[in-house]
Amino acid sequence: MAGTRFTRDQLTLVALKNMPIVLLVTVFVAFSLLDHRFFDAQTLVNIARQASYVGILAVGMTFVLLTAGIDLSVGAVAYLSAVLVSELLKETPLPLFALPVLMAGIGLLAGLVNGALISFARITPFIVTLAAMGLYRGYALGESQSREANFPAGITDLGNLGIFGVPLPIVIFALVVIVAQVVLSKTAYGRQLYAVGQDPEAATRAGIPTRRIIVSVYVIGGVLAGLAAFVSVIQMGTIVPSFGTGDEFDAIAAAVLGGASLFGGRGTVFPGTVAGTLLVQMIAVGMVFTQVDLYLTPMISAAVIFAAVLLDTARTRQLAKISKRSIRVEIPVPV
Amino acid sequence: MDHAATKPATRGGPPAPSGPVVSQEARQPLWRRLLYSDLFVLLLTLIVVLALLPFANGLLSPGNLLNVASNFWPLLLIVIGQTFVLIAGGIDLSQTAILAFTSVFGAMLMTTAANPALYAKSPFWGILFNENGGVLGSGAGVAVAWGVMMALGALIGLLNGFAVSRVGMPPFMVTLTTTLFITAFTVWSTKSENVLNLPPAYTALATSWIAAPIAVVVAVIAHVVLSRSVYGHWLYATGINARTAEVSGIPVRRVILMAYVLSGVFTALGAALYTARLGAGRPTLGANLLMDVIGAAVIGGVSLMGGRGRITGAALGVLFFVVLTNGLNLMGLEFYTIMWVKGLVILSAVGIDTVRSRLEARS
Amino acid sequence: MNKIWRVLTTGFCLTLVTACGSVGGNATPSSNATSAGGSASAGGGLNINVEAGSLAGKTICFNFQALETEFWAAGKTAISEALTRAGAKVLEFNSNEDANRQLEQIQDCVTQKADGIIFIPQDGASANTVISAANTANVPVVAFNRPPADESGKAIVVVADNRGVAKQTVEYMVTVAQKQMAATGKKLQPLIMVGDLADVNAVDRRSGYFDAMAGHDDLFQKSIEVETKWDATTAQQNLQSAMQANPKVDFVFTSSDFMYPQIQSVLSPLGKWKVSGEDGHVILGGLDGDNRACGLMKTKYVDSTGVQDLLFEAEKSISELTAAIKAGETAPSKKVLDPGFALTLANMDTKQNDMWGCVIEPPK
Amino acid sequence: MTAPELAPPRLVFDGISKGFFGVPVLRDISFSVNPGQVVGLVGENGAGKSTLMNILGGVLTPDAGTMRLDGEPHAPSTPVAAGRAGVVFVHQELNLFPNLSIQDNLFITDFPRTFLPTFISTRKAGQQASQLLARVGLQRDPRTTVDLLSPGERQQLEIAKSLSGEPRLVIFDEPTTSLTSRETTRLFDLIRSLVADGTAVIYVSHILGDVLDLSDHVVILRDGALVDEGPRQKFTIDSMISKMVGRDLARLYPEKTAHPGDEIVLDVAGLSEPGTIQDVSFQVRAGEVVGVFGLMGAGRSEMARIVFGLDPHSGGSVKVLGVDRPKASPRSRINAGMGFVTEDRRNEGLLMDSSVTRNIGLAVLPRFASRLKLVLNGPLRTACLDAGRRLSLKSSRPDKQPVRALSGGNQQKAVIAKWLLTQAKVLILDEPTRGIDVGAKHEVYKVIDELAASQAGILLISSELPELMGTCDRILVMRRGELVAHFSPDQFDETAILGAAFGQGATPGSPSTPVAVASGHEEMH
Repeated sequence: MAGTRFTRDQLTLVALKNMPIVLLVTVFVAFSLLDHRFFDAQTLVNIARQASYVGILAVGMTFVLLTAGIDLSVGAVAYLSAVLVSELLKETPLPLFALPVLMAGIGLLAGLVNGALISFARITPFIVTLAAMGLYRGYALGESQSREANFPAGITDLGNLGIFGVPLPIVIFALVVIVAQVVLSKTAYGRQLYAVGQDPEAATRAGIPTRRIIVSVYVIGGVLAGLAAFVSVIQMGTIVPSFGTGDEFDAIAAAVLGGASLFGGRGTVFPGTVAGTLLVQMIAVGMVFTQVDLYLTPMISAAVIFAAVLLDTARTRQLAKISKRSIRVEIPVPV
Repeated sequence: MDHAATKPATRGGPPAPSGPVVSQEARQPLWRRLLYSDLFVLLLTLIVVLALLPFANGLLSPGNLLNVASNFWPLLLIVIGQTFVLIAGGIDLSQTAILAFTSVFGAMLMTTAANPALYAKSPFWGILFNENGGVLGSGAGVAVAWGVMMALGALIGLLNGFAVSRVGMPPFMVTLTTTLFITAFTVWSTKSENVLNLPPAYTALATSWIAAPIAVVVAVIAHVVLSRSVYGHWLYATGINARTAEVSGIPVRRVILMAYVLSGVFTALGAALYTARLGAGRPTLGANLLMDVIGAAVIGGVSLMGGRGRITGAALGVLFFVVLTNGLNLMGLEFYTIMWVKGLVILSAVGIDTVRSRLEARS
Repeated sequence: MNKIWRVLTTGFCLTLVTACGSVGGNATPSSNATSAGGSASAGGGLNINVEAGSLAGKTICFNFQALETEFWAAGKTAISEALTRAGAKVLEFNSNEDANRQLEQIQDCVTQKADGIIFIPQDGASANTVISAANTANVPVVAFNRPPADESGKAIVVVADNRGVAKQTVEYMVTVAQKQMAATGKKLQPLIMVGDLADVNAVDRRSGYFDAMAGHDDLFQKSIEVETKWDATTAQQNLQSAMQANPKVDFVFTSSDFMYPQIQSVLSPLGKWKVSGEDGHVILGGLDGDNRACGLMKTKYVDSTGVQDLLFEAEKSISELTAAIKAGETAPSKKVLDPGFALTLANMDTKQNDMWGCVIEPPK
Repeated sequence: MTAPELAPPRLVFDGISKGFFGVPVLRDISFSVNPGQVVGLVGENGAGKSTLMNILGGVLTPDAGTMRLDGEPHAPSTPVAAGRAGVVFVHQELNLFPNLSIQDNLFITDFPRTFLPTFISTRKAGQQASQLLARVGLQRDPRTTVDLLSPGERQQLEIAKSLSGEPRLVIFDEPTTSLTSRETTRLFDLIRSLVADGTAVIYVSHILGDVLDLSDHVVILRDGALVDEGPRQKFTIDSMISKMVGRDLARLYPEKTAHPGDEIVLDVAGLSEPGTIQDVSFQVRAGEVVGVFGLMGAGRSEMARIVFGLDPHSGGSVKVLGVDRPKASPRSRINAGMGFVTEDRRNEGLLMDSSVTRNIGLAVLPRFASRLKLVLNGPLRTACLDAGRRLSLKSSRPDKQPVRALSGGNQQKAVIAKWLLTQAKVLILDEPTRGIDVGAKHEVYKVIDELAASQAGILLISSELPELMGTCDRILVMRRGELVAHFSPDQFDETAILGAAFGQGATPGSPSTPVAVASGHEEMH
């Protein structure tokens, strides 16, 4: 009897493991029923395009969360990189491809500072990145005199530029996701990242370069923040002084919705974080379609996200139950 | 010999001495005890004051100390609330929402007159308040209104606590979503308007010295509860290792639930003070206060991993934050300069603190 | 023992703060003038006539609640630059959209024995509190651009009529719409980009919009409302979705001019970013009257924009304050209303030089 | 299988000394291990075993003395270095990452790569993993995440990990603590096959029967000095014990002073929870010590957790002192007079970083509180210290010292002291002597007897059959969540009890299983 239960559990396991996607589909169907116009490939394209900015931030955040860290400075870093590059553009014209490189570069430096303070000075990530947030945004606002940061008029064409019909922001987002997921699942670094997040001491004992890995995740977070800024710039054309404020929370929410744990060691970029990001964005878009009273919109979306977290909790519990049970069954050893 | 302890066991708590324990019966010199006590943060505060003194006009002028005080008390109350939740191993992001929520509804109940042109569209018009003000508009009502505000705070705390302790949802997400919801609900409840005409008996709070005693009394009670009461012991145990706590017969769920409720109540108290000072119930009250709250708590030695922290420390953390902000304001710097300087100072403060605790661990 | 000691000392230093505070009253005279007028050049040539040196030796507090749009940024630089030219020592504060922080900062000002305060209220209610704080400290105060909720406090109030200006602007757009309907015979699909519902200005502008649209059901479908939270990203994303849901939209009002780049980035790929008169042109209108709006009207992309007369407001604020200080008034009370106006493609030629956005040099 | 004397020996310790804070922990240790030889290393905790092995494994460096590996000087600076030299350490605390798959855990530091060295070859990893798993006889898909494995399986995985790099010398530190007896047998077979291939093995354990059963050569440490060594034949359990503790410990199991009364303190009837336990019924009388035996996964601990109200149950009742709380929770059980020493000391028994007194007082705070619910620290402290003293718990500064810094034995005493304070009338102990040394074990047995003598009913869960037979008045046997047998002292017989645990005839693998374990313990009586 144990055997049969085990296989059934296996099935439930598969279903539960893919919960984020299940959720995504459910919400999409729900909105499609509420408003037929929603049921349209273009909607998905828009959702993906609009999710690309926060999505890229969230991918970086996933790396950080995997090490049980947190990065509150990503929004500020994104703004900083955008502002500095636009300032630079005032002085010297730059080739387009240089923009993302420069922004990512600035993000890299910012992330390096965070990482070094956290990993080597061993200060709590929360405080380091909180302070860094003020540091970077303050400096950036000083640079921009808190005016809009402008970019060459044509830049938004990039945002609408399609590669085989797929808008550039989505392409960049997709590339980031693919690379990130491959790194996490197919490289030693990626696997060791999970190990560090689970138990740093044990990781160090096993000979994993824990500290370097911790620095690296904040660097990755910074680089992706810079890249995200670029994605935003090509869609919006200008960067307002409020750009990026509070986005760190959206990123964290997306990652956690996707199953990442704030205590480290658990989470995936795909499907996890991607699903989480798309879910949040889909709700936002759905609200616009259904034209709910603007006062109620945020309440409803909050409620939906809450429900999603609730489901996810139930799922994790179910998973735990199943694994627990499989321990209790003594597996006979065929000889 | 137990080197590797698994995650839940190592949460919070002082770093364990490695190897055999060398019992240090010798009493430490005063400077040492100062260095290793919560008062260290006070030391940092003094350093900041001395550093800013030459540049900040009238930093120590009575008038300014008055400001610092009036900024200090409400924030203190809120941070105390957060401290309870942090010790339990959680986090309460919804405090900002609770501030606005209680502020608006308290004001609705207390207001002495409301202009129909502004408020008639409010869903609570005619229910909680009307042309002639709120249902508790009379002088005696003020006290009741206070009670109601705290009850509302407790209610939201209950909601958070239930989701976290019973349903087992991650505190961060729970309180994040409740924040989104409550904030939206609050704005909707007045259709964006601020609620004015609060009874003078109430707004008098802002100028009178009632604020100080209230906060001090609350702080002292909170301190006693944490350090001496059964609940306090239970709270720390739960924060350090909930499983051990449960096996030892501690009602872990109720303890956690209570922490969130308390956070709600204390926040409501803070809201009451802020509201009195601003003379209006505001749907956007304290919208970006959260970072100050958690920052102050952490600088005050409260651990985000749970099981560690004291009211004394938290209070000093608040003092540090308030003095720093006030000092930088007085320097007449451009606001963005203030932003990054503040960031820098906090960073170095915590940096020093980290070095300090590592020294402590070594000795 | 150690613990008790700790508690006592903490309690002591807490009460100390209070005790010293309760002495209250006269502060030490402020010394060493650290001027923070800064960035005078960034004013962008928005020159306000002030009598040089008219405020020599005076300390003026300038508190603004945010700098997130061109309007606020230009206003801030213009005023602090003008004040500096008048010889005043300027203390700048940014309350960063936090009424509570604004109050704290104003009190910090008073502490420093400021001779006058100019502040941009977070909203009506907090304006009251700040004004009464200034009154009790006997410092003349100017409320810039946002009215206090009531007349209880004494202050120089320089405000624009958001609702009215929005109404004027949309009314012009309606006339354009009527022409179009006459030509095509088809009802128009209007859309409004709403600001942050927690901001009274946003709400006023929204009301102004609906005032103007009222009674034109024959002309319009039901208005589509798009939330922006005063955030460019949100604005762009929600507009994009809205346009996909309602491709027919041909009438757009934005609650602030700063969102035009986002509007353009959404409309142009849909082939709806056309100049007035051109086929497929979306009737466009906004509010603020900033530099970009000016440019877009000159190129006829935008039909009409509501202008708050920044020049006028800034000039009045300073001159009135200077007068009060000269006269030694500690609690001047006066209301200066900036009627504002709608700059439309119709009245461009005559009125454009009254629009600050057309006067200041464009931000690089 | 005595190994042929090959020169040079695989490993030579030459005058190794080490001290912490000036306190000598190892004094001039010298002995050697030959290829194909199992050396059993025994001694009480604090005797220096772990320190010596940590030096060998590159965790610590000696103050004096040298090591030679196959004639070459061996001075590893890190565990990784030691591993490269072919010396691998199977730790007592598992160094596995439960969130990762079996194969990730096996190769976490050196994954097999694809033709592009940047990327892991999951395929190769899988193959190599299954080979290693086959060697340790772990029947699991290499892609299974570790948190789905039972403690025993994890231990096996840990061992497989150590084999991945064809080691020259393997150190086993208490490898059997969490293994079922079948898994233990499999481990022993594995070790024998290792030495057969010429690998040298150092086997550290407190289960002396196993040591004698397995080793060719035995080394005994006490207080950091080598007190005796020699071929296995030279020793008996008792001689080893007396050498280890330095005094003659008459018997490992103290004389029973307690006698069962007739009052029924615990009455479990038809207790069931689907997927966990089936219709479990038994009674415990005041002053009675009832043992529960069973294989890993037989549902013993689960049963205990349910009885204590930690886990829910769908059917049946639990009466403590005659009263049944319908809504069971640890709290209600404790109030009813029950106590529970869990299997997992670190995560469920103690607040590792809190002081000894804090831990002991944890369960009785309400009783030591004023009307205002303020804790009366004075009385509480004295009570805690008394309880500690009753169990002769050793701690330098009970108010300051975190329990983490105590020895395993003293930690266990702290847990038990907690239940002394609650004056528990029913005490459930789940593997109370796991991983603690002989001396401490002896004291725990004494405590159990004292508690029983004070008319408390004891439910003792253990995987060490001799321990149960040495201390219990009755032994219950569980299998697959059911209570399958019941032995009274006159029926105590290892083979019979093990048979019941495996299920008659259903004993797979080598029939030698019960015998092997039994023979290990015969000498104890």
